[in-house]
Amino acid sequence: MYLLSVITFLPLLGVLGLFLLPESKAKSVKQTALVVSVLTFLVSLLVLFKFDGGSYAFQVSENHPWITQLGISYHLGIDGISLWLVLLTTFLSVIAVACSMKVDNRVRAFMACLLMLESAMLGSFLSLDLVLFFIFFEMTLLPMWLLINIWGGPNKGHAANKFLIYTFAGSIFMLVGIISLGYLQFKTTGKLTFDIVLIQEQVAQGKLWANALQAEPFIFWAFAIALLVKTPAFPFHTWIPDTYAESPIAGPILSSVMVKMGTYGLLRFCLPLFPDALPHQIPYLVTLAVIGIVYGAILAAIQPDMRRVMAYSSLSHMGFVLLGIFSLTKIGMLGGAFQQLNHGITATILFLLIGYLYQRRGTTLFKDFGGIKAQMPIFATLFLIAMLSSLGLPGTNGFVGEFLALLGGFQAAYANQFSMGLIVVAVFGVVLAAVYMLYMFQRVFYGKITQEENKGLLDLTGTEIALAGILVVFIFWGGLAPNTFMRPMENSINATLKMSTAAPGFRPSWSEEYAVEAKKHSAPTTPRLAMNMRIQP
Amino acid sequence: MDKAFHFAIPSIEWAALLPILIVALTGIVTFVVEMFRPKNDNNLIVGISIGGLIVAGFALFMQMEQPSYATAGDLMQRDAFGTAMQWILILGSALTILFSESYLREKRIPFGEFYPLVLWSTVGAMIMATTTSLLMIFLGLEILSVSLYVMAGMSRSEEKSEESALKYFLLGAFASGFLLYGIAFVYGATGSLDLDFVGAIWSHRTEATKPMMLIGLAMMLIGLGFKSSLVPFHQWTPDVYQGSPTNVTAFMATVSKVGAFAALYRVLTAFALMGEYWIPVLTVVAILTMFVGNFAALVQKDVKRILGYSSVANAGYVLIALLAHAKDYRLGNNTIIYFLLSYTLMTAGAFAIVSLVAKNGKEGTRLEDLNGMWRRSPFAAVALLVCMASLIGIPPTAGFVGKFLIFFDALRTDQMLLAIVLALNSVISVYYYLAIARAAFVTDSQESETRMVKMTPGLASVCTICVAGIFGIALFYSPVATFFAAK
Amino acid sequence: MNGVPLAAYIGLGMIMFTTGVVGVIIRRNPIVIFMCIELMLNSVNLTFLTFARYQMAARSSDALGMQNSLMAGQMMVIFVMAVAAAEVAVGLGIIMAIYRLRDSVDIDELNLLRG
Amino acid sequence: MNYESIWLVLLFPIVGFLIQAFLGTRIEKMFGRRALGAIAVLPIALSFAVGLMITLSTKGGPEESAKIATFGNWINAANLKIPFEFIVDPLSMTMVLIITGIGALIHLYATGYMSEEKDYARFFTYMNLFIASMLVLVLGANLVLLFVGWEGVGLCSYLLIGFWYKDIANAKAANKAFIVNRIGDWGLTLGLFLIVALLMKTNGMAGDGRFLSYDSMLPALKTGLQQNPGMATAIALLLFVGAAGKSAQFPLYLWLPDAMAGPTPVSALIHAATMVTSGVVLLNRMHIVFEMSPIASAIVCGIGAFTALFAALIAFGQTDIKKVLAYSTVSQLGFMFIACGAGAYWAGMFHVTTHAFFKALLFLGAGAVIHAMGHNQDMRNYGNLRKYLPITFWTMILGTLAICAVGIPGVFGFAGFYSKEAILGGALANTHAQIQGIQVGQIAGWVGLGVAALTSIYMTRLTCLTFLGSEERWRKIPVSHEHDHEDDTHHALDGNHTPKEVSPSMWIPLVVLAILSVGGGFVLANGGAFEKWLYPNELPVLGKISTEPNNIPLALYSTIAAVGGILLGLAFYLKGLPKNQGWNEAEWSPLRRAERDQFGFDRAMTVATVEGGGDIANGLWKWFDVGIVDGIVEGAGKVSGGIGMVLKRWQSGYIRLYALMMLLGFVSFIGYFAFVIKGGH
Amino acid sequence: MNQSIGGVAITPELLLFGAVAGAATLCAIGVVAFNNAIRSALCLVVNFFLLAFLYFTLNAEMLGITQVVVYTGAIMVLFLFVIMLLNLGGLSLLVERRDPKKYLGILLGCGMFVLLGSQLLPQLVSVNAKTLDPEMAKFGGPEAIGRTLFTTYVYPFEAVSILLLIGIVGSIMLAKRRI
Repeated sequence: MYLLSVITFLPLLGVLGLFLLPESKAKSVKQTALVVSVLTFLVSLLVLFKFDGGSYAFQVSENHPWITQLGISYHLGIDGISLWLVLLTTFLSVIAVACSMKVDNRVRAFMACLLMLESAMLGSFLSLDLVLFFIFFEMTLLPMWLLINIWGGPNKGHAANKFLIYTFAGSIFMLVGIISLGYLQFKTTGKLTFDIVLIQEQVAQGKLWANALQAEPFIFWAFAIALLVKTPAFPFHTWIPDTYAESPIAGPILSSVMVKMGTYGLLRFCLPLFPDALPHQIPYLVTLAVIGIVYGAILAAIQPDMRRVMAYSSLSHMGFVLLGIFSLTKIGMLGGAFQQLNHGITATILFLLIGYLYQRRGTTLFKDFGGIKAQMPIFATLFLIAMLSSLGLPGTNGFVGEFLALLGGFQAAYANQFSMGLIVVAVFGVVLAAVYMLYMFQRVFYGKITQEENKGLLDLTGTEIALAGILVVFIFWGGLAPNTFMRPMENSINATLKMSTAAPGFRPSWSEEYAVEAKKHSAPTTPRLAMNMRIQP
Repeated sequence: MDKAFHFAIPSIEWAALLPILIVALTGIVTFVVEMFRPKNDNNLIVGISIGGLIVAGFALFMQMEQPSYATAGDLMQRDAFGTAMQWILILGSALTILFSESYLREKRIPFGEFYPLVLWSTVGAMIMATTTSLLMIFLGLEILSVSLYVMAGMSRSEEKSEESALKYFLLGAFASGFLLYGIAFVYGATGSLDLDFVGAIWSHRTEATKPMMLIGLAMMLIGLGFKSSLVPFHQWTPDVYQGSPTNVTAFMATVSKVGAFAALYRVLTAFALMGEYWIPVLTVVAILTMFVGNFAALVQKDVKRILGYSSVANAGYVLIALLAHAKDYRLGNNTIIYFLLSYTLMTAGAFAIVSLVAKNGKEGTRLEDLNGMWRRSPFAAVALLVCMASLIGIPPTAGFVGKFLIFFDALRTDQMLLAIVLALNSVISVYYYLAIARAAFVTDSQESETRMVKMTPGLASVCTICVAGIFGIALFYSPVATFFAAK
Repeated sequence: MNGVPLAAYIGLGMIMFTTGVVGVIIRRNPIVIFMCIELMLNSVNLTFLTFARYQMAARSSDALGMQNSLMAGQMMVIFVMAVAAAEVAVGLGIIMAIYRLRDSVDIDELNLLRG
Repeated sequence: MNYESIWLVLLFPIVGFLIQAFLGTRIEKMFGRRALGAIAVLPIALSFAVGLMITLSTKGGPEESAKIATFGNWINAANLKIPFEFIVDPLSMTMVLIITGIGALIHLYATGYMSEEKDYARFFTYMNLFIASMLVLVLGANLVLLFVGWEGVGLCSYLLIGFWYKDIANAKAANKAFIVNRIGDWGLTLGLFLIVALLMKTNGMAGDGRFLSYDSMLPALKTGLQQNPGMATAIALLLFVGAAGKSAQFPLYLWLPDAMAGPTPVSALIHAATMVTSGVVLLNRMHIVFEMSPIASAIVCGIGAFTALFAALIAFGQTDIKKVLAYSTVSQLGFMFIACGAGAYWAGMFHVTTHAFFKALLFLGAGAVIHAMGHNQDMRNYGNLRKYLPITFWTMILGTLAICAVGIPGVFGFAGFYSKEAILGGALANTHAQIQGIQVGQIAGWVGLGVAALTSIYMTRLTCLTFLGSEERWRKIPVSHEHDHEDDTHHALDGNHTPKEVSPSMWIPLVVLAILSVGGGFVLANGGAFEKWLYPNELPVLGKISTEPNNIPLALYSTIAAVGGILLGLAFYLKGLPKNQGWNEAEWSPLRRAERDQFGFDRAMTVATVEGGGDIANGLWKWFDVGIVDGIVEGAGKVSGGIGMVLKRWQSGYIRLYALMMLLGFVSFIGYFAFVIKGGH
Repeated sequence: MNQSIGGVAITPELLLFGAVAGAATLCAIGVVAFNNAIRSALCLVVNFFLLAFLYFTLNAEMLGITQVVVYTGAIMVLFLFVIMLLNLGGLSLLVERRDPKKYLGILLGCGMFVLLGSQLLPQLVSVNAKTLDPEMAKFGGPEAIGRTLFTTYVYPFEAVSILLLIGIVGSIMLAKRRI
């Protein structure tokens, strides 16, 4: 059953297809790209039917040995955490391709970059082998670099390099971490492998770190920093304003998925693999998250450029996600995981709309706008809805995610995991969100029209409305029926939580899903039971 | 043996010797052909050379399954490492020859003698790679170098070319002087030119021999470090790389470097026993090499110069693997072979594409001279992008796997410091590799036609081989590794 | 020639080698530099022959080993001479080529390539 | 009608909202404004009818007075469950009737008032949405649903204040309203979190996971808080922050006066009758928490009393008729909080009800005046309007008497009389709201009495300046500032402008409300009907709450305050605008000027938050983010380049130097070796 | 005469060696020191002669002869030839300007010498030449060398042929008229 491989590599095949077409046939190139992305989305929908939310095991999985000498295997699988991210990726890729039909130079390369990005992101969400993950993780760099560098704004060169070098600098140390993890596994079991299922099995039984406890925090941070850079979290965020401000509009849309690779990685690797180091690092991580929330919001309020506002607002929003994840409470992690999706949707629709404005006016600076509500009422309404979801108004998806994430954080603080003050501040971030969002809305839409060019602005066309409308549907769906999305996650989240907080021997492990299911009903686990777990190849 | 010095004719395993002989003879044949052919049409010569190299490559299969042994009076050592190295060397010179013709023609220096020289100097490298005798290492080194001196000065109308030739020659001779002196001391201590004795002698060393061997090693390190451009013996590298004709530079960067590292590998393996003395030194050298190479490359404007410094940096990376090998003899072999192979592919490809910029006897190798390549010859631009990605180490390219292996070896031999330095340096290196990629693939320029030639079949084939190789040996690492690790 | 300690020959070799090295560094005339390199090579040859003769590492029991080691030094010297010849041919060729190109061979003027 | 059909009440406004949103403009084009107006009013009226029927059916014994109707799940996270559930009990139904009833009237009024506006459909879209969310707020059976409505009404108020968005000032006012409310929500959110965390810790409830649903939460809280009363104070105060934000208590009242930028019906509905009272509703819902914390109650009382006084004083400095009413609203809200603090929760709700009647009336009246006077809101322009606007005049007189709480004790009183009586009585009688023995509650009661007098004065001032006196003022003043909608349909106010009495669609609501303000209090109060209906049995903690302070002749005092205030007012303003309150504000007494400027409070806050915050943010961005955080990143690049340049210089190009370097390297090698050989072995 | 310095007996051989070595050293220094390239070359020639003599003292007769033939006979002639060919006042007297790197070079040279000497020589003072039986003593003779060169060392011998070929081709390439 090669479903996941198909999903992952369909876009790459699409790239090959594109290069069979002549550069001159821009129109057909665009259509091909669109078809490919839509096809990928449809195929990815099949996963929904195959997926069984009742278990946290990796499903639909494929496991083939790849580089046997180095213990690298081609292991794909999907669980509650990655399920929605995969669908989000394929879905938003369609949007990204569809919204860049107006590109006119080097179209083939452009579409190729989009599709390559899609493949890479899908791969990193699906891969269960550390090295495989890293490979896909890094494969996103070059296409994004090209997107910014060729089709970007005036300061593109600098922004592109900054993006690539910054993220590369983060991840190269993760590579060191990955390798040392594999080496530890080798030392523990005598068998070299980077398969997280097997590694986590050792972790669960407390064997892996048994004689490397002092190394654990360092390896943990090697992972964490790489992923925090991608997320981005507070001190590592400075690449994102330049990137958003300079890249073509499809860039931020896809990078609003790409940043999820960071939080996803934290959920998938940093929590289950470093349970002993985790508790001591949580306060620092939460502090970073909260600083990110407030700091991002404050800086977003005074940016002169809509896209920069969006950049800092993602810093703020991802802060909520991180807070939820690192609260290490079911509610919080569920909220965090859900907030990932919400941010994906919300940020995308905002970028989409800003993009439409950019296509019409060629600028996104506030000083060039004001009072355009009169010209573009529909646009204004859609923007308003997206904005409300982004500032977490109840009834929109943003509220559910933030509410749960913060509640989880509060619980953790109430249990003295970290200072209560952090949460009090974090909640205030919601107020600040209102500040910068409303201020942006006011500066763009309210008042009299000052610029002559804006007098002639046309409202959205049918297709544009449709494109944005689909996303709006999800805003309310997520807001009014969040269980649709949270139910399938719940088991995986619970498992991840147990993996990262339980004592050695009491930690569940992916390979022992059914044993754990059994344990749930039977008496509480004894260490012996955990130790006796059969190691599956 | 009744009387002294009545040595018997040594037995010679032709299977082991064959590849070297074939290459050498191909050189002679091409030389002869060159004499009797009309000028300005070297395609036949190119054909013969490539053919010869391919045959030599196949000849290597004959020794695939053989065990390790020494032949030709113990002056020639056949083992898996040597075989692998010969393959890489043959690949390197084949790639060089493939794209040379069009380049030399554009540059108006279509010497037919170029090809025999390339082949012979490949022979030199092959000799270095397949011996444990210091004599043969020295000879091979000289065969390699002398022909390189000539080729470096091949473009005689260019002051830069001549200058680079003289620099290379004088410094090279200087360095080989040290190498020889070192060999002399090792010979004095061990009474033999064969590295196999080193270990034995060291294990019962005397007050007299101990310093002789150490200092001898230090001197040999200068000779070999010069060839493989380790700091502080690297300074010729950027200058010579920039001055010499691009195809010669490619040859230097691939064949001569691989040969030098093969020799270094032999020597350090032999001296592994006294690692406690020299491993710290080489660790420092490795760190310096990486940092100097990368930092200096940051501020360069000339593509060939950038690649020169990058080859300095890469020497540092390989040195890590060598150190790992010296610490634990089971490690490092694969890494060195794989890294050098990938490095050959990337570098040869890069220089081949840079050679596009030569037209009508003029050649500009500044970054901005690459602008608009994506318009003039898109495939070359893409190939360059791939090569750069691989040099950076972005997966799924050979460069990534190579770095991965080095990290792995470094960590398995507890050389955390080197691992971290390597990580830092790969970050630094990103900047200038991207600069090249950007110049070729991103920046546009209307008059690129005046500067650049279009793709030629030879060049196209080089690009294809390199791109295919860069992805191939990464995605199919297992078969490749098993192939090279074979006896 | 008994009675002369090994140190004497090696010492002479060192002196010549050092002189050569210093010459390479302090002279501006490439031909002279080249000659200094020849000087280094010759000191090496001297060292080789000395070690060959003195056989400090050899175990006199093993005749064949002694013979091998005696000859190894000599061979090395022969090949060094051959190499030197080839190098001279090429090296002088390069120097002449440069001289043709720019009527001077002062190596301090040869730094187009730097930085 | 059965309580489960409560969903109908919610359905109608939502449907109305959807119709207005998607078909509004089309309908307007096809069938004209009257049709659209009718479609806007109808749903509200319908849900009023349904609500009324449900209310009548829920009359009955206290035990089944609270019913929960559940309509499926909303959020299930781990062991926390938040279903869509709605509560039907006296409190919610009271509010439902107020909201839908008064809402319907105001919609009707608005059809007339807004008839000359452009975006007619947009207006009613927002209005219907407001009704819907307000209903969710009061009907939601758990705090999260309350929060949904809470923020929903906030959104609508934001949209309606900014209805005339072309004037950037309105946009700013809208932002201010939303953001200040968010500050309140910050407290409310933390309150919710604290409750959940507490209950999850001390799992003192039937663990069906509905931690925030009133029916399971309140009893659990009672037991849970008895263990640690400190928590009670914390939760109570956090909730009160939320309430203060919505109900415009000091210091969060700031947004309400600016909110008058919205159309007058909006001010009447949202900023007088319904939304601003939701704080009081919240306190009534959560009264158990407050009962358990005297300190919190004391603070509530104190803030309430201070707000009442503060706002009443400010009202004197206002010349804009709507501003006067706005501050009077703030002041009246203060009264309600005094009641809640003192434990007389029913009195608070009672005042909510009566206040809804007369304040809506007053606003609509003011709206009529403004409408007639070409959207000119400055009372100094009015005068002698009773001649032109008789209906408005008489209805507003009644409203004024109601707010002034005029009445003959024991015989008959206007609506405000009974509620204010109850509040002051409750405050003076209570011993609950106290901090270390200081009877904050009773002090608040006395303050309230004084404020009652002030109320009478400034209301009289308003009436006199508007309807009595001479026409001279607006006869000869130039055109003053106005809302500028493009293609301004309002003929500006100038000398030969003749105000016309408003159309029936606008005066019918006035009359209805007038009747309510006159008789409403009498009906609801007689025999303590309202109290019995709202709190059939004693409070769980405080037990019986008396509103008759013994040995204080409250009725006498308050009557004196009310009547005296009115007489005083007449004495001052009967003959029209006094010299020292005219256009030349330099002649004003310093006190009045201070009152006009809200004693500098608003300005101070603006400087502190908007400007100060802006500076801080800019500093943070330019200096810290770009300078340091990013500076380190960029700096790393620059440093590397610098090192590169150094190495570049080292690469001198001189053969001899290269040789020298090689020699140097070699010498250091053997130097090291010499060292090692000497050193080791 | 058998007094000794530092444990080394002063023998006639030693004195002779001392004389030759001194001369050789002077010549070597002369090569570096003379400004005039021709003088340097001549010094080098003398130096080579003296080395040849020393080879004889080490019983390497064959190599001594080769040294004279190859070096002084061929290589140095080539040198002189080139020097003459390019002979100009300017070239033959490239006046050394006094610059720091010169002194630094000399300093480092001395440093190297001191280090090498201090590390290697002391242990070698006591080492004396092995006494070889007559068979062995013929190791420097043409026969021994011939036999060895064409048996054990045939492989490098062939390799050198390629090297010389390169030398020839290379010098042609560098010298021939442009095409």
